[in-house]
Amino acid sequence: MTAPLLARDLVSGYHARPVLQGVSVELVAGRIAGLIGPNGHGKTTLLRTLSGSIPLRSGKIEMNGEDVSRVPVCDRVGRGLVHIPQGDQLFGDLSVEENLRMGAYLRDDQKAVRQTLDEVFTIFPRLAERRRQTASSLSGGERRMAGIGRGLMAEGRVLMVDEPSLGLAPLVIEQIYEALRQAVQSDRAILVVEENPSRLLGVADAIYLMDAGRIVWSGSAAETVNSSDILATYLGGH
Amino acid sequence: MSDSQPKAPSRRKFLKTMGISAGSTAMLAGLNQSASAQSSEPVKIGCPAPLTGIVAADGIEFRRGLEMAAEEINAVGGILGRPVELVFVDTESKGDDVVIQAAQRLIDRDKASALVLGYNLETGTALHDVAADSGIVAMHSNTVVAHDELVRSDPEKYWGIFQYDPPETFYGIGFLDFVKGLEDRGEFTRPNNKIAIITGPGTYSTNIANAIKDNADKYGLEVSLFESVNVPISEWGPTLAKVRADEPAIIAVTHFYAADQAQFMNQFMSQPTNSLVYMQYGASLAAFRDIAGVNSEGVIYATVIGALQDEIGSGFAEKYVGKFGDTSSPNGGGQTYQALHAYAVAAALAGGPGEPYEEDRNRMVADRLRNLIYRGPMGTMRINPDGQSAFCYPSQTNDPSLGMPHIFSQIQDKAVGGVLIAPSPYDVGAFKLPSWMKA
Amino acid sequence: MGNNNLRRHLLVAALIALAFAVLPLFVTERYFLGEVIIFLIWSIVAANWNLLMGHAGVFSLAQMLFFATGAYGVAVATQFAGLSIWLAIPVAALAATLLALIIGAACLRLSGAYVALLTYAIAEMIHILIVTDTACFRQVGGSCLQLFGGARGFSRFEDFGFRPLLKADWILGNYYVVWAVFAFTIFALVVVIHGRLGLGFRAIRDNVGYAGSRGINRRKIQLIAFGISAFLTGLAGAVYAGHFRFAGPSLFEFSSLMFVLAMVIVGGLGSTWGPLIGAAAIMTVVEITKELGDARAIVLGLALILFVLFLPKGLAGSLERLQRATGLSRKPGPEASTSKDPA
Amino acid sequence: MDILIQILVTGLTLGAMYALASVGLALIFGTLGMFNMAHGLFMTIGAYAAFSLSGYLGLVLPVGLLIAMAAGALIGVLTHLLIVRFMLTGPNFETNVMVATAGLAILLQDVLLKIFGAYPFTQPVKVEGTIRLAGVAITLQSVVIVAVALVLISAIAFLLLRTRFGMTIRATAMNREAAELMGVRTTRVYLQVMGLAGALAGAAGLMISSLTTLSPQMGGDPLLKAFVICVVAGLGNVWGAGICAFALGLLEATVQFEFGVRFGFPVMLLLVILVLVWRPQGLFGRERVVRL
Repeated sequence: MTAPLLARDLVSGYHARPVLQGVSVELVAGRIAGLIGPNGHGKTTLLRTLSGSIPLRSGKIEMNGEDVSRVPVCDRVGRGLVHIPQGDQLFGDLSVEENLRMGAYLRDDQKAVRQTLDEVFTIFPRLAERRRQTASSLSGGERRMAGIGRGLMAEGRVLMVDEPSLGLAPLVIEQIYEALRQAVQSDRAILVVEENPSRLLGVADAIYLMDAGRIVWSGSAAETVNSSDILATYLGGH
Repeated sequence: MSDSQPKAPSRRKFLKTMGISAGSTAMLAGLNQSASAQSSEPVKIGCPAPLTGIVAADGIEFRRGLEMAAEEINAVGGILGRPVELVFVDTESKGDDVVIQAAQRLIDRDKASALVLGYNLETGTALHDVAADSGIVAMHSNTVVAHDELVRSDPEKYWGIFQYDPPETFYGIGFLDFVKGLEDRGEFTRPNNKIAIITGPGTYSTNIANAIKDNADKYGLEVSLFESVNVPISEWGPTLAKVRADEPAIIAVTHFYAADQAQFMNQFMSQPTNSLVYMQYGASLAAFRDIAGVNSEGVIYATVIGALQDEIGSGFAEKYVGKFGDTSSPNGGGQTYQALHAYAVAAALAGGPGEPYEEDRNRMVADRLRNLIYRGPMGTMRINPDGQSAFCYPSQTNDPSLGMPHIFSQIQDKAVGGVLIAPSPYDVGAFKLPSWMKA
Repeated sequence: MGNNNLRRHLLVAALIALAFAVLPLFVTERYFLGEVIIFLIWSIVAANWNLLMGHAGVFSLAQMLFFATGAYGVAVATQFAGLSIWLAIPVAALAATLLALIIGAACLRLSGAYVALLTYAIAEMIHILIVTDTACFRQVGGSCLQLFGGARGFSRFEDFGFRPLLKADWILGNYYVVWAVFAFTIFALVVVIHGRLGLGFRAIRDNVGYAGSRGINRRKIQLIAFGISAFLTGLAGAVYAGHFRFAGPSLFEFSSLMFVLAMVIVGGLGSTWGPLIGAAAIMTVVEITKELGDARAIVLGLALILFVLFLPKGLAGSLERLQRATGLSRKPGPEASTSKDPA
Repeated sequence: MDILIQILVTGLTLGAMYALASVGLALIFGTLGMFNMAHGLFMTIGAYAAFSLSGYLGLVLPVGLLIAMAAGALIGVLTHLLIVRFMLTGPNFETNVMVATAGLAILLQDVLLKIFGAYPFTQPVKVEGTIRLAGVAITLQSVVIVAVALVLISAIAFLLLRTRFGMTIRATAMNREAAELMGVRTTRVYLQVMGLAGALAGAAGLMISSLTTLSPQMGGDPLLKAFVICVVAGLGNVWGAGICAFALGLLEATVQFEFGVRFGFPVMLLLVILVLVWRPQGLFGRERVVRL
């Protein structure tokens, strides 16, 4: 069986400065992978490279065995790759509902879209209350919910989430991870980036540790627990 | 000028087909015949003209006028056997600096024996030093009194610079005199004593407007509105509101852009006041009638250099429009056309022009020009030795054969252009009270 | 490295100044000398615009306003205040500097295209007010002269006075006055660009936040850039007015602005000598198009588009790349100079 | 009373012309973050297209309007494909694109001059006649211009606010990268916006030329005023631009009447200067504020 997303030896970066120096990642359907590592060492760059926002200098990205290395962002989305970026990145002047509908931009079946919308509202009831408000008027937690909800709207097979818990209250974080857990049950592949590995330990099936643009360690959830000292070295005593 | 003409054409037909050849070209041809050809080296004539920018429409007419004149001159053997060759440099509708560069280029690079041009926007005396320094003749129609003042200040230096039309200061008084004439003959009775003056930016418009303003009281007129507008101006509502709020007997628009004037008439006519409307220069161009259409009928305009409506003038106009199309303006092209013909005759009389810096040779050409009485489609060009501008008829001389007429025309039919109504003997029609005015 | 650079560029400046100093020995035609004079002047204007835009990162469209201020300053000071032109020139340049400091202060809170808009709005407002002014300030002969010259501008005011002195060779006098300003400008610019100030320019241009954290005051640096650039540009405008005996609104029309902008862009934004190369290139091409008929506008338009699209570093950039490529690989030709940098 | 109506009529006519000219400009700025210096030429080309083809396709206003809009859209699309597209992701896009489109404007203006000459042709595609309102005569063409402006602006409003296409444009304008992550092909959105704005410019050109004349430089003045309006409204604010256009038209007419014609435009420019210095985001603007 081919992986929904397979990346080999990725090199990419901004302008003259390469950030990723040969990164390989594999995502598996129905599994959550966690990507951890200190700030500024290429986690977000990896996600942006995978989604196509940053051009690839060398290496190869495959989706279901097909080479998508040179495919533009929107077509990767069309093939089911959904990237929920760091921060909110919402459309500030659009309403919450419009934001969510933008998430389903490539879906034609409006009936199905409405159904997904209802599902998202069930997961995040707060969004249902705020559906007519503009996104810029939401609180931090609500914005993150809207961002994740918007990602879910695409019904993509691969979901990449960048720092879903950053700066949020524990209750909201719990809600968000619950949403991801539900999402993975419909056989999606999920990659979650966190700076703080403790969030992922109960959730992720596999962990990648990134440092200075390379994956320096990877393993299953169980292996991670046993290797907590490695993580501690890299992450500075968490 | 086809070969299959009948042997003895009627005089009318002759004039029609030959344009102005009856007069000067024949003289030039005669001179050319009697002289043995000096050389076949072309005589370079330089023309710095505004071929792009805001007054490009006029600049292009200047080029056409020269091209037509050069063709006619070369057809009779050029200047003493030497063909005339034209060189143009675009002055971009800009100021003195660009005109100076252009003139210097024409002299040094193209070895122009003379500069013959129409006007350049807002530059009255830019080329004077350039031409004087290189000892060549320059003829322009900038229509500014500053020319006369400069030449008068140092006639020994500016021996070769001619303004082949009268300066603009004659416009103001000439206009007031014209109105007085209408009143004296009982053709027009002013409903009140107010005059509204609307000027555009620029020396030409302002000088005329100021001349009218400063002399209005001598004619018993009171200036009720003096408005400055900018270029371009398409919305005349606020100005017209002021005019309508205090109805004047006369409206004088010295802002000279044809398109803007036409818009004025279009908006004025939606609700006209009982006023005589006078417009400077722009209304003489085809574009004015084209844009204003029936609203142009009744407008009076004046120019100190415009094609007369006699045999010579009309013959020229017909040939010109036939050559360059319905959108061409003989009133623009006629200026340079007449100037080049005059120059060619003067140069031939002087025994041929000189190159730049051959001052003695060119001085002879200038002497001839200074003494020449040249009758072309725009009337008589006779240079006033004091200031070296053309004499103005009737302001400076009461002999129409000795001055360039300050002509007043009235558009009476949008299809055919203005009817020349003053001064006599050039008038071909009478003033008609505009349709919007109460008798 | 910085010091070496400074010394190298000072040497280049000396060579350039020397070359133009001896040029009249070989060229006598008045038109050609006149064109070289104009080239020197446009080089100054372009180089100073490049200082502001390319080095300090301020996209100002008021450059020709500063130039015009210098020209108008000379005109007003000689015509209305009766000042000698030699005194009027520095006064006019200072007036341009003062105006620039005011405009610069107004621009401080803005960046990028907003600065362009603000500076353009200011220049355009002044332009329209001057052009539509018809109120006589003084009667000169039969014409009236407005306080700022109206649509026509000023002409025939006091010039450098070389005509009675040098007779037919008067243009040589004008040439060396302009040359002096040119030489002064290029030395000043080299010192500014490659000295301490230039370091500050580059820091704020490349990374505003970073420069701030390093204690570089962006506002102060940009104001200084405005001031220096306008002073030298005003100086150029002043000698331009002295040369042509003209100062009028066409000097700061939009088309004049675009003409000089083309020089900066074609030469290379942010380089040291690019504006000089650009001024020479544009003037040469325009000169050639005059021979070929009227293609000036098309050439300018195309130059602006093509250079921004394909050679954003201008001729100076290409030259440098060519030099580096041939110098390093000893392999001349295009393959050597095409770098594979996707950024 | 007469005077008041006269000023109102002038102000609304001016306002309508400005609105048509500035809405497209605002749309482009709002979406691409680009000052289209060639916008005036888009207008001019629209006007000349209607002028040249009216002889073949009849003089009816709706047909002329369609031709003008099509020509404007075409030049907008070509500008994007040939110039803007290549610069979007490069450094200094904001300033570079201004320079490039200014170059395009110079080029196109000269091409028009070479094709049509400098003669001020009158626009045949227009409505003749006047109506009277409380003693003041109003030309029907003014009424048409105001009507066309209102219809087109409402249509754009509807398109942007009520359609999926409009939502896509707005989303792209707000956050290009996020829009791409939704699967939006933003390069195509940009192309569509350039076409749409070009069409608006074409309509504006036709309307302006019907009140003035055709000339290669006819777009310069409206472009300047459109810039003024966009800045005062807040750059990229399409609604604000529409409202501001009418307000500034009325202001200009009032200033021209009260203080003299020559102060009309300088007062508008002064307003821009004040707005940029004190409230750079514009009167209605929130987004895209570049302040440091």
